Amino acid sequence: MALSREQIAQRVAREIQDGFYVNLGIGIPTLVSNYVPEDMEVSLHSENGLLGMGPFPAADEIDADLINAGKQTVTLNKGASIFSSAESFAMIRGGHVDLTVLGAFELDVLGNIASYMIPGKLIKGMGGAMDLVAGADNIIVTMMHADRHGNSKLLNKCTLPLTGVGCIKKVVTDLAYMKISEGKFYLIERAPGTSVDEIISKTEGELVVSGNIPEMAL
Amino acid sequence: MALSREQIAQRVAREIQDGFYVNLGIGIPTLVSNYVPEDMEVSLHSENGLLGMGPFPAADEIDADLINAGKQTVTLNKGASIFSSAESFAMIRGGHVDLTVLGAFELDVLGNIASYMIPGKLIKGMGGAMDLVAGADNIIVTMMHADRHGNSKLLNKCTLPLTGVGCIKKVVTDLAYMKISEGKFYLIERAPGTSVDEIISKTEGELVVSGNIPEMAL
Amino acid sequence: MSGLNKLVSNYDEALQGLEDGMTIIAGGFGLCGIPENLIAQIQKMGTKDLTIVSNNAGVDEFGLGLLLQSQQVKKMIASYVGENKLFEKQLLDGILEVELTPQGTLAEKMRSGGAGIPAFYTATGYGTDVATGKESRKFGDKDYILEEAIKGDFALVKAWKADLHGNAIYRMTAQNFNPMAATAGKITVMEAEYIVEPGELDPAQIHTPGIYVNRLIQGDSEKRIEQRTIRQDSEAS
Amino acid sequence: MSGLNKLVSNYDEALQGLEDGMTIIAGGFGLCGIPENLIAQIQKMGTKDLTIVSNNAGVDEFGLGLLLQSQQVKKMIASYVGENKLFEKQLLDGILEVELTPQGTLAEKMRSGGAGIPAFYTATGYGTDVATGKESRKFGDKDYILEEAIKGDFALVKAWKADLHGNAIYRMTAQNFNPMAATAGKITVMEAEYIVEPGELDPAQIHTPGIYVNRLIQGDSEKRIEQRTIRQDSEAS
Repeated sequence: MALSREQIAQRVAREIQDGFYVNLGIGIPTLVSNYVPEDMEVSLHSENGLLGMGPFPAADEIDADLINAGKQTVTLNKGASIFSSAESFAMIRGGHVDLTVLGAFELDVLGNIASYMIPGKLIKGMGGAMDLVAGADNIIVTMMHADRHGNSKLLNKCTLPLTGVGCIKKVVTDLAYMKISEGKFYLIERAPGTSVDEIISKTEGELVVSGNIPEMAL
Repeated sequence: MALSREQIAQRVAREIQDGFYVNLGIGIPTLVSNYVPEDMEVSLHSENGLLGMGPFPAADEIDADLINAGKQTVTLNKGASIFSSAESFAMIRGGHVDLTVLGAFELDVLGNIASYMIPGKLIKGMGGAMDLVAGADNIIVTMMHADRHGNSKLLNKCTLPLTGVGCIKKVVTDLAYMKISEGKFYLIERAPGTSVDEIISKTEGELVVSGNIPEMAL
Repeated sequence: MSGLNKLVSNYDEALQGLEDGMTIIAGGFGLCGIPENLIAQIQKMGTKDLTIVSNNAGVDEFGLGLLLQSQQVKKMIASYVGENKLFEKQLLDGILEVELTPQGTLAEKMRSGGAGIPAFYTATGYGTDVATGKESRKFGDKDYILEEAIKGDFALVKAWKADLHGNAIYRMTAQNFNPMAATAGKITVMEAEYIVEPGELDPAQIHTPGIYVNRLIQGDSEKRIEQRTIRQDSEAS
Repeated sequence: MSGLNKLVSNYDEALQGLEDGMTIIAGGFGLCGIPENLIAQIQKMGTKDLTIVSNNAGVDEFGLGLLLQSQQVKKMIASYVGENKLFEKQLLDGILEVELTPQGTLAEKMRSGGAGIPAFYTATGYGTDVATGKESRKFGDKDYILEEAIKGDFALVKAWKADLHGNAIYRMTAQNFNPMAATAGKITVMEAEYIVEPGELDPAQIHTPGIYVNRLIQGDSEKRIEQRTIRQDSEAS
């Protein structure tokens, strides 16, 4: 059975290590913060200039001057710091963020990612996504394995405008956890109850299935 | 009669305007701060990361953490700000400092300046001088017109390693105030009691003397 | 205005010299930390054909969205404009031009503009549409593209506390693009919620030194919230 | 050390992994804001053939001068080394190599190293010996040279107050090169005069966010003064 959005976040959360500085994109990535193991301490980075982002505020704590990159009102954890956008992206571009999680429309076997624009639809802009994929070493992409019609989003070659080139090595979809290297997808884990055959059928790009593929532990 | 160091500083101070941010180099330039007109408010920039530098401290005010670019203990004026070296040179390089005053060994008709190194002598380094001459629009050089032996320091072509190329337009020496443009020195004022002939004889580079050259008002 | 005192007495004076066709760099992220009173003044002035450099374009009826409403903007340089429906319409109608710029590159372009760095290399955007027409180069084994600095005829920023010399502190994440924007204007205008005497702010805690600020004006802020999110009771325990 | 807590218990641990031939970036200007205890620890360790990147080289018997005394430095990248006589001697004897770098360029090279900018253009040094072997290019009508970023195996900085996560505030002009140095080390080690609990420092007033800091240690500072200058009584009125 395909993973829910929460389960995708849960699987991603298992990649977090104690002491990590983590940037979570909008959507499923945001949910990852709910599944950080209780015995670990992590610091959430928000690219508008905030490290140590806390949970949403109580109604009487709301502060218009304290928002995250999704423009949502947030709070500060102890040990938080606030800084300029230039400093924030110095952290990202300089590789200081330990883990970046973001969504995508398409991914291909070369690690190219398309995530910010669908031609013909509204132009919204890339925000910080291009900086994040170019600057981070450790990126996990979360996305649906295929669209509503069953068309794979894990391709030989992205068809949409790219956000970054050759920068993605890990992806968690609703069906699988895969790695990308040397121009191939490698199937590492499958969603509980999802068959390897289904994953193969929904992966357009070359997929390496080696040995017995375990189910994800969630 | 040749100007004293204090008189050179006095003449330079007349170039200051109300509200200027000013960077004063070590030596004669430092003395300029003593001659800022009382009815003007200026802010002194020190390139180690300080704007609004005050006078030297009283003995009981000395603070090892509060120094200027000459490593001297200083104080803060009201409205001072302290920042990193990167920010400090962003101000310099970005042309935000209104007036820069610095010394030189040699100057030439092309506005080239040599001020940091005499080959064969101890290598000290350029400190912030190269950044200052390259970044500032409004620079006044203070220097002796000639060396002890009467050899001109205002040359057709600098002989020492350059600090900057084509960046100097004004110089106050012990004998004259001159401007530099289009490959020539222009004599603007002479030190009180100094003859135009003496200035001509001590200026190696092409010197334009046009009309009656007034004595400096000090 | 005399000496280091940057205070001006009204908004007309604050934006004196702003002309049709000029480039304006504005601080703010979403609606947070935007110079909202200065933007409103531009609408009042009716200045046309502006190029606006700002991370976002406001919302339809607030912030820079006001200047879209009154069709004062010719070109927008931004990283994300998705909150503004008018933007889409004007783009499709050919009234508006847009240059999408990655957020970190935009921040660095502003900083470089203020810091006398004409251009820098960044990996951001390499191999994407952003790289079109730009030089690319390898340093080590990684590919980078050359990005040039941005400077504005005017830079408009919003501070929390500023002293009369223009030394300023931003509040919380209202800092965002403001410190870089402040450095990148030929004329930098700052609106501040509180204006204090020189000496009242800690010199070591200034976000924007006054040297970057040409004009200072007091501005009460409405501070709209774009995404009001609160914790559920169950989570608030 | 667990979670975001960067505190180490002793100086051996603070510099664990420092090896012969490594590059060290150090904060400080003259003797102001130098990581004096970490430097003393390097002398104690006897690590050799170091490349040191620092604005100055200390004085003969303090700061980085200690490492010259014990001949641990192979190469010095600095803007001004005029306070150190031993420096001159070792240079003439061929024991030491020096790469003189303009002060602003040095600061920007460190910042770039930390910020993932591999190279930038600056007018500083164009047409001088500093430009030798470097690309030059015109932007507009001005000439610039290309300068590359610097990164260190270690970066050593000195803070005033730091919390356990490494969020730090520098005191007065002891800030200088420390914020940039802190970003540019593969391993950044911070000595702080005061170490406090997370939450005790104002989040909007942090000079160096803890993300840049790998190890934190308490260090009492002697804080020598290079040029003790005082106001004459006549001026003090």
